[in-house]
Amino acid sequence: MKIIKTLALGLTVAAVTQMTHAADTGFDMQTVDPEADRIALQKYFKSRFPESDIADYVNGIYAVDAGSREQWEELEEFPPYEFDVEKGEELFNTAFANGKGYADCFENGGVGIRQNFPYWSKEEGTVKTLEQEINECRVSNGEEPLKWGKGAIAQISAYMAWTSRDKVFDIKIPADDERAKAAYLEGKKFFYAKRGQLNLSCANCHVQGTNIAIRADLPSPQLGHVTHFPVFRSKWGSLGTLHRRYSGCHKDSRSKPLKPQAEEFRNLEYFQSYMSNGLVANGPGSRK
Amino acid sequence: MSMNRRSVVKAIAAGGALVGASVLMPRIAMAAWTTKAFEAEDQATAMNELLGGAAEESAEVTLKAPDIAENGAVVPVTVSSSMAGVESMSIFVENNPNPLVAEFLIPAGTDADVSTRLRMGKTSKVTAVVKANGKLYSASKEVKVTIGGCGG
Amino acid sequence: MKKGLIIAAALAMAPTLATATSFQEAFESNRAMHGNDHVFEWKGGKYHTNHEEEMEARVKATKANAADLLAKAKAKNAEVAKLGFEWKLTGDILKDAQKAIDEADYQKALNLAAQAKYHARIGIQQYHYAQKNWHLSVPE
Amino acid sequence: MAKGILKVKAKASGDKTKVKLMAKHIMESGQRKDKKTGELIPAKFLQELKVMHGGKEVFAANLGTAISKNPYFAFNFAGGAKGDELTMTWVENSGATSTETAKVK
Repeated sequence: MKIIKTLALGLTVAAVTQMTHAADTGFDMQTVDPEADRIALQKYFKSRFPESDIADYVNGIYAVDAGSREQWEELEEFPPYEFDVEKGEELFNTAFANGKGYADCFENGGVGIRQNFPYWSKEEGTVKTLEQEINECRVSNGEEPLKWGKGAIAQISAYMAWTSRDKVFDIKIPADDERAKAAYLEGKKFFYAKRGQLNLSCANCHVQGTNIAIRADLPSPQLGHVTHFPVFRSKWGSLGTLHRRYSGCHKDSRSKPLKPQAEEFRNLEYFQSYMSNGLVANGPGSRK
Repeated sequence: MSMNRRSVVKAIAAGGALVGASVLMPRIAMAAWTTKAFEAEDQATAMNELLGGAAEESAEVTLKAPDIAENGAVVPVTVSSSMAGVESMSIFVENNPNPLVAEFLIPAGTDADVSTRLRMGKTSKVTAVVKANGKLYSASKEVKVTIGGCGG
Repeated sequence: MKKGLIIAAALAMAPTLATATSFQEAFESNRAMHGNDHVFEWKGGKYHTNHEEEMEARVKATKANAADLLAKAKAKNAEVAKLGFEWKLTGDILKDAQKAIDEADYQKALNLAAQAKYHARIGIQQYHYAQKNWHLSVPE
Repeated sequence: MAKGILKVKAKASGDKTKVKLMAKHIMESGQRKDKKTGELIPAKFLQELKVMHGGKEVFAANLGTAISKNPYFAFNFAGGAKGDELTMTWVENSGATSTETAKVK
């Protein structure tokens, strides 16, 4: 415990010396610059893992760890999520009781649009995620909302991601609405804030801790984090949404997880997705 | 490799509860599932029950498996052999409760090259046994199964 | 003489240990090394290594006292939950404390309530620390 | 035909057909306990699988409970052409069985 503390202290001190360099990426509404953040993150990973191609970060940890990549490639020979994509397609195309369907709720009939989520809704003054809109589509057509973490919502989301493969993420932060930038900043802050009994931030494991074993797990890089969701995790033995993973990660730091689709999580998704701009959507994915 | 009594009884009991003969038919047509081998709790017994003996190590048997399994629930494994006349290929995980994982029957014309995914409860030696021209050859590899830190 | 040496050593190791001279650091390192109920010296004064909640639990083990500390712990946890920094195990510890009260094991209830209250207090500290310092972990 | 549990990717290339198949099946090992009741969940797993092409057996497997959930197999056999039909028969330890078909691509 003591050692951990001392280490943490050392890191903090080290971080202070970095602050002058890092300050230009912005920590408040006056200075925050999402595009500078995105470029800085890519540079960070390029210098940490010079061998890895930036475009390959859509494959998470497998972009930087050859040993696990080989097993993952074996899994991808016949990915475990295929049944779910099939089921998702069927659900997506099943009409509601009122005769309408998911295709009526989304742009382009819901096909090939995953890379545009989440987005800032000026009307509602909040970040909207794909899963959120899937459920809103149901409710506005008189259907019960689905549970957020797994099952049908993950399958529908997986099918929609499948139809969007190789489309480039292009998350926008509208300049004419300060609240959008504020949401981004909140997400960034969430990512870097230490919390829980283990006193860990997302960044501790997924920026500084990338590819450094936590017992037997290798944390994935933050760059490209959201591109491949929903994900079939061997650990779960099933498909799960991004917010299910957020809850799990949150628990791992011994925090009480927030509810899926909580504003904090949506802001976090907004920040993380912006960081993945320029990378392609490649969901659903399979992970350990 | 005849069907032993217990599995016949089981098949009849199960088949009877369903559609009877039509369910039973393909079962008999297939190579028997050897209960004694699959239920054996040590590898030597399992191997003996399934293949009637022990295997000798051979460089002509290739077992591809990870050094460290990402997840013990899904360990990708490929068994292949350059030998001619391969009749079957079997996989054993020594430290599993029942070491015999699977037996693949290789008819003439099919490559002696099969991939699958298996479960490992803990770190163990994994052994592939190839039966060719009535003889048994093997290759083994230790696969580590570790406990992850990210349970959520 | 001895003191001088320690200071020299601390200076030599600066800046890593520079902040270790605060009371908080002195407290934490003594707590980590010796556990609770240890007395240490800091800038001429004598201090013990107990958390404030542990002191709060040192009252007569009665139902009223246990219920009182549990109520305080719950209030503190509600406060940290509102900030979004509640810890994972605190809710269960609070439940266990209530169970101990129901089973008339008031000392156990006091100890559990104290632990939960401590978790909540540190969670709140974490929140305030994060507000001020989150940007320190942003890499260059 | 009732929807099967097998998903098959069979591709003819050169003088061979490459087959990858996956079965949607829990492969319950019989060694897991129900989290709520604490009782063992009875084993339920695929025991046998056979693949036929043009009346000839091209692959057969006898399986135990250590095959992963959603069992996966990949193999190659000589011959086969685009449009050919593969016939797969599986048997569960419960005695349940079914035959499904898939086309070579």
